[in-house]
Amino acid sequence: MSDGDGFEPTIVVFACHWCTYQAINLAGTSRMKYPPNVRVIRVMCSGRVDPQFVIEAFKNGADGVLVAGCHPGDCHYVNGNMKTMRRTVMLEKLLQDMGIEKERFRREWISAAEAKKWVEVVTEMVEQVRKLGPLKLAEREVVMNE
Amino acid sequence: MSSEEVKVEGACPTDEVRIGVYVCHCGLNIAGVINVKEVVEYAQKLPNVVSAKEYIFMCSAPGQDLIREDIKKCKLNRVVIAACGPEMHEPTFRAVLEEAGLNPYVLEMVSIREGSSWVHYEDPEAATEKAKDMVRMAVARARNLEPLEKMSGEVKQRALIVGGGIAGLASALDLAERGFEVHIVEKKPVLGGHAARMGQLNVEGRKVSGKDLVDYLVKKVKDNPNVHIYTNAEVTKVDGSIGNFTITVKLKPRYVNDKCTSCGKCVEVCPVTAPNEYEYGIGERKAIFLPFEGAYPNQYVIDPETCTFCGKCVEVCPEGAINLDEKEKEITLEVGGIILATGHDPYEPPVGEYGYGLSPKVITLHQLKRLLSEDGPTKGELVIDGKRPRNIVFISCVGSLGTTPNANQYCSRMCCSASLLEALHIKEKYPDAQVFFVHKDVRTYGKDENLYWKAIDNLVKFVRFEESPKVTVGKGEVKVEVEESTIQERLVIPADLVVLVTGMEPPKEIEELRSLFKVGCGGDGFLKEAHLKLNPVESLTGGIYLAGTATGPKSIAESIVAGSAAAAKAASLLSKDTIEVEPIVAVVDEDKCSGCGICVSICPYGAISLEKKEDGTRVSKVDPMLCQGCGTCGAACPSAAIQQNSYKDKQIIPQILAVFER
Amino acid sequence: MKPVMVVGGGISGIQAALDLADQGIKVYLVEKTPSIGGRMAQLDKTFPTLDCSSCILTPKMVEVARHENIEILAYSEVLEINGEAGNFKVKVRKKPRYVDVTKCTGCGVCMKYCPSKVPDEFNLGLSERKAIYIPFPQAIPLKATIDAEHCLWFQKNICRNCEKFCPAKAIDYEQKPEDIELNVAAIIFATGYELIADHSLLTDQYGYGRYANVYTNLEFERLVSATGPTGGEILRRSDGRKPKNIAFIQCVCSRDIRMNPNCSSICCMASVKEGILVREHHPDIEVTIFYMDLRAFGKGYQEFYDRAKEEFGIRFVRSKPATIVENPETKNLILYYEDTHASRYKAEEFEMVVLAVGVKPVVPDSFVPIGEDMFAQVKDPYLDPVASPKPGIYVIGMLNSPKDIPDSVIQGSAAAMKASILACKS
Amino acid sequence: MSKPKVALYWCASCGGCEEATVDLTERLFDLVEAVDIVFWPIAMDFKREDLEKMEDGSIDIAIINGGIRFEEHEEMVKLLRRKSKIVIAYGSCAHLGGIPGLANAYPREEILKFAYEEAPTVINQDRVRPMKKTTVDGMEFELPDFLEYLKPLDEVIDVDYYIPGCPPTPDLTWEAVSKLLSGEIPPKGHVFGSDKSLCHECPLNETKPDEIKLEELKRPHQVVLDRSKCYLTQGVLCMGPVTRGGCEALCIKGGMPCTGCFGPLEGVYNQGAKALSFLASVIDIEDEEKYREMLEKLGFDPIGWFFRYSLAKGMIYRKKGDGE
Repeated sequence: MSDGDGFEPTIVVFACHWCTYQAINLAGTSRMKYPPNVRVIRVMCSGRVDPQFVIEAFKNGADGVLVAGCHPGDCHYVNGNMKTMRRTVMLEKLLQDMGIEKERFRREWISAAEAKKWVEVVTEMVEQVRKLGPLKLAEREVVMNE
Repeated sequence: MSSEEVKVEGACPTDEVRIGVYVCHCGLNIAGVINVKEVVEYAQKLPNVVSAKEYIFMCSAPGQDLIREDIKKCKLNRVVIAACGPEMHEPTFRAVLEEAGLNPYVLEMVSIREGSSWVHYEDPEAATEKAKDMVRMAVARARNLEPLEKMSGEVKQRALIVGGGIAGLASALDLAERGFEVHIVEKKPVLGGHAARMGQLNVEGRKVSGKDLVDYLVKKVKDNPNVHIYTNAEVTKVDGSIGNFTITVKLKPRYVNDKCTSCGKCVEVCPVTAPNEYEYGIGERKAIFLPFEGAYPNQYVIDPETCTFCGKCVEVCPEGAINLDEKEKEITLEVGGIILATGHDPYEPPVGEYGYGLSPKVITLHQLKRLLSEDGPTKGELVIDGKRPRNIVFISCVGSLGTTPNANQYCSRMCCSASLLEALHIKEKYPDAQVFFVHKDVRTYGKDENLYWKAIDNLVKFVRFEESPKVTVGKGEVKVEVEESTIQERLVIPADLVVLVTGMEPPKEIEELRSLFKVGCGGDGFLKEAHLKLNPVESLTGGIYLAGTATGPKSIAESIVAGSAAAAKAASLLSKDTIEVEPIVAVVDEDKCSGCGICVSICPYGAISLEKKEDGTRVSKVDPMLCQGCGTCGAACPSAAIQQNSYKDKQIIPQILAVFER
Repeated sequence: MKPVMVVGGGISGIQAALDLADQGIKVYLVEKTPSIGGRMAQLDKTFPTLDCSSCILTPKMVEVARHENIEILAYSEVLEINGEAGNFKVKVRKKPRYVDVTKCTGCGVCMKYCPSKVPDEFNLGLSERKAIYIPFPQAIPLKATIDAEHCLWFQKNICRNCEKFCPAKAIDYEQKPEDIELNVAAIIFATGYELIADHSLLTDQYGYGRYANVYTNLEFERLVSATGPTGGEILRRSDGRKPKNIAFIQCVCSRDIRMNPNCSSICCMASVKEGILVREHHPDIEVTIFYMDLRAFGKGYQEFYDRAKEEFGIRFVRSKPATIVENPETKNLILYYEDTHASRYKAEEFEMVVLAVGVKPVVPDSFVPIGEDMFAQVKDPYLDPVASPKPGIYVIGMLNSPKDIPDSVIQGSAAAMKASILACKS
Repeated sequence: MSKPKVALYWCASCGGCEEATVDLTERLFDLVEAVDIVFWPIAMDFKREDLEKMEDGSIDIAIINGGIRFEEHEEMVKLLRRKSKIVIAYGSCAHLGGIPGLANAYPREEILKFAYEEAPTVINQDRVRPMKKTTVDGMEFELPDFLEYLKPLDEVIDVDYYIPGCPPTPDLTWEAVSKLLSGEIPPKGHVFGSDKSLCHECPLNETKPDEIKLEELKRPHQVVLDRSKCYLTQGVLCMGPVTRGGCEALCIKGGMPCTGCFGPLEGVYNQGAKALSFLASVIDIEDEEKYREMLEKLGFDPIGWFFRYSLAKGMIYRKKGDGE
């Protein structure tokens, strides 16, 4: 991927099995169109999403990261999404402090029925990140322990 | 620690991991968009992949054979299937692995159909690239998958049925007759739900009333020793999971015990009145009342919301059946499966919608049914404002198909048939009545078409609209104005009675219900089935089944069938002694655990506890039967000591890294 | 616990069999044709989720095949039923496949070398199969069957190609029908439906069979299916060209006092779905649906119908065309219908016409009482809508009344519940 | 038999690590007895040339503290690596970047500008900045350049072992050095200290209830801590759960919650993110607005709270050569 007009961002999505992943399936069965820039990682609950995962994704080349789960009150695991809420609110600030534009990290509640919302969210996010261009991070030459 | 190190940690040495990748064409569903051959060739080059193949339908018998043979021939120890998502076929392919001698949990399914070909069909190249990425991610994850031991739990051979309406009763009766113990919990003081107040029904020439049906079921249910009935009761807590639920039920006080002989003296002295919800708001009842004649239990009840606890009823009761100090009680039930037959609410038009609430001449279909019922407030006589109405106008789709700003978008399925049934009823009883059916589409599907024919024969006048009709309420006069869309003429119908054909809505308590039972709702707000077509009476949550109108509008007969169907699902579960549960539970590495207790604090199921070891230090311990496998403890564990099987850091992180290993 | 018999291996029967077997009850699943799967196997996609039909059906079929409590008796028919509820004696005839199913691997080599071509019933005659055949790729059991009526060996004593080329040596021309007697507690009939395609209205009024480009809805379903005769391409029978526009006519042989006053329940949504499939793959093909009332009554149906109008641009005309006339040169079809809005008759030309033909049940001989409306009678339409008036016998799916897949599945489960009570008592 | 040769060196650090060595007190004599200190610029007069003259691999153990911030650091540690058999990253700065690593939150230019021009205590009207090359009285001087960012030691050279801490405790230092000298060689990459988090050895662990649910968070200065009760349960951030033990819980005993200087445990690859995760998990607020308000009021500073010692490691950066 390179700068300029042809830039196509890569968005890493963490989706919970019960809501957002079902919405993604529904978007599939309903043949809804959305940009092919997303790479989805399924977890049982958005509460499984360790902030370390988000950082690893950005570190390794993600231009954007989306964490998506069930709406508040709907969590299949009682309140897993509430932990997601609290973690992502903190993470949002951390990432901004680390120099990552806020459009690049998003947390959304997308229920199993909201295929349309899924399509809207990713379409919008891809568009925004495409406008921002590739994620510019400090580059480091790393001599790792071999 | 660098991510590179994490990636290596726990992985088998390269020469030990042998992955097979199988890419499905799914007819043209995948192959019509994605260049499957290219994906297969790409997969072959990925590290650890020793075999990659394609086939038209991997799920078909020959497709499965191909995988089984390959597992044996290539000595595979991990399998990646790129086809549809795991919901449908994971069990299929897990069985394939087992039959070929592999542990079923070293399978990774990647949905290149829902996730790529079906959504990127306009850009086959991008879809193919995405499919390759997805396969690479799956391979990275599969590389670190571990064999898991199957877990099983005991099944308590009892069922809970939430809701004592017609569907719940049907479920209960079937399960009880099949030999299982059943607990029915009904929120209202009596059984029967809406069906008990449906009035006369007539399908295929058989005339019965809703109450006859309810009475029949109630009699059988209460005479069956396997059935326990709790009315005026509510589920307040649900613990456990499939096969082993612990249910807390709140038994609300009735204030009247079974010494009550229904003599009615209490009602005479009761000073408080309230709208009668059992007659859909027609007329009033007292704070102490009998919901309806012949209800079960046929016993008076005090509504604590309206009662002033003045004690007059206590004074007059000859049997001493009233106790105003009765307290709420709580019981717990241990059950294996749950059927939610929680029903619906009728759509309640806001005041002013089609003149509703502005004139006694505008009523809902439910109210009409009560008026036409022999056990109703007028003993079956249709009298409005002291007069027998001559011109009767039904307006259909009230609260449905988005006809008004307040309406739902969906079709309520049975209102067309239900209103034509009442129209015929009126015509039969009062042949001189003029009945207009003002409608959008007449949706008397299937055999109900018969009602449509009969209505035409009986000169019911059909008026079709596209623009919603207008109801004007003047001084004692009601007019319905409508643009007839077939003949394109504006009609003004003076109406003695306007019947609003109201649809069904999810019950008001749906939010509490779904968070209590952890079931989902669909776009229409009703409870969501595991699969709309093929699993229509199961919820996505194991051990919880759905009956009747809980999942959406249904007729009485359809609700009863759905009740039996849900019972069949519960019976399948209850007929087993043990149930296999997914072993994707949390596990603790005791060498790393410092006993900080973070996981204990956040586990929603209380499945983790701190255990004291001999040296006095504490470590976390997971009860695998309580753990539901959400993995949130793994995300929080500050020592990376607790991990969720199949969703460990070492399985997810490589999947993230693989996104960029293009 | 006594076994239960399910007659008919469509989705309704499959569901009944699975729900019984999961309760630990032995099930005989009797299917007339060589494979279970029924009508659903022929559908391309299902409404309103647009799930690919075989994708959701195949797992259930595989589950049936794998279930230790289910014995599939495919290519078999019920001959006789004696006894009573709780103790039926059923005589079943296993028709000869002329293939030893214990040896056949379903490899399909025989089909390659068989010289005799027969219209393919699975594709409703839109393509040909061989005299030895496997009905469709996901068939269960996946075994070849010789259609003796068209086999050159049985008809003319020549060929025997299949025997020569079968790598498993599975061909056995000497097979004879085999009758077996089974003792069961209950019998569930789920014999399904067929289109009312024998009425003169179809040919006389709508030119079906006379005009090349008039199709039935089931034929069209095969035409848009990826596994169908054209691989999913919509091509006209007359010239193999993609049509510019397609008209769907609803309520053909339904809601018609002449042959079927019932509404067939499924055709409105099936046409909406087929219209969407057309528009999705070929946005350049215009779709018009002529309807009387659009019966989008099920869960998610109205929403699907709304999308068809708004998102996929399908035109809906509320009218029932009276006649179709073919333009002999172009083989296009001129539809005459009343434009109620303009209060006048109109003629409009289409390049392809699909008739949403109504359904009638496939009646299992004299085993269940049939009502005046062609469908099986039930004991009590409210309290026991899946029970036949004959005790211990259940009627579900399309045999019971016109219904869609979810309702057929629900009835399958409900009948399984009722039958399991009987099975456990006997 | 000659005694093992040991070298000590400091890079960007506060000097505390050097002090920690001196804090060995009497044991220092044993050390000097046991080894030959061949290079220790802060204590003895060694020049770079002395080091250069040594044979490659002739030093047995090099103990390096501080992060890498100047060209000189880079040159010197590379040189030391060449000359030494074993290299130990000593202290938080060498291990994780430490406090100086917090500067990585800002670009180099911003740091220089602030330090030389904008800091309120600086008077520098001419805006003079240190130059790489300077001529004074006709003599040309070359100064080591200030690098783009601070790197932990193992991002510059291969590191064999880590002794964590800000500073490492004398006991831990002694234990590590004596282990290595006795030939008890742990696997490469080993971090000395405990294998479990601080909670495991924390004297307040006993007082902690099984479940921690925090209704609100407090900054340490806003509260008088009850020194007999787990600090985390009192609503302040204690990095103990996410920090390697082995420090003797000095801060805890001193009345301060842990700030995380011993770094993460094996298997945790971002201490700060993990700290964020566990803390967010145990806060008992489900209303997002309320939660945001609380953080706002506290002056939520995730880098300062969670990455005090590990920012240089935990910062999101891209490896050079990755991605075009």
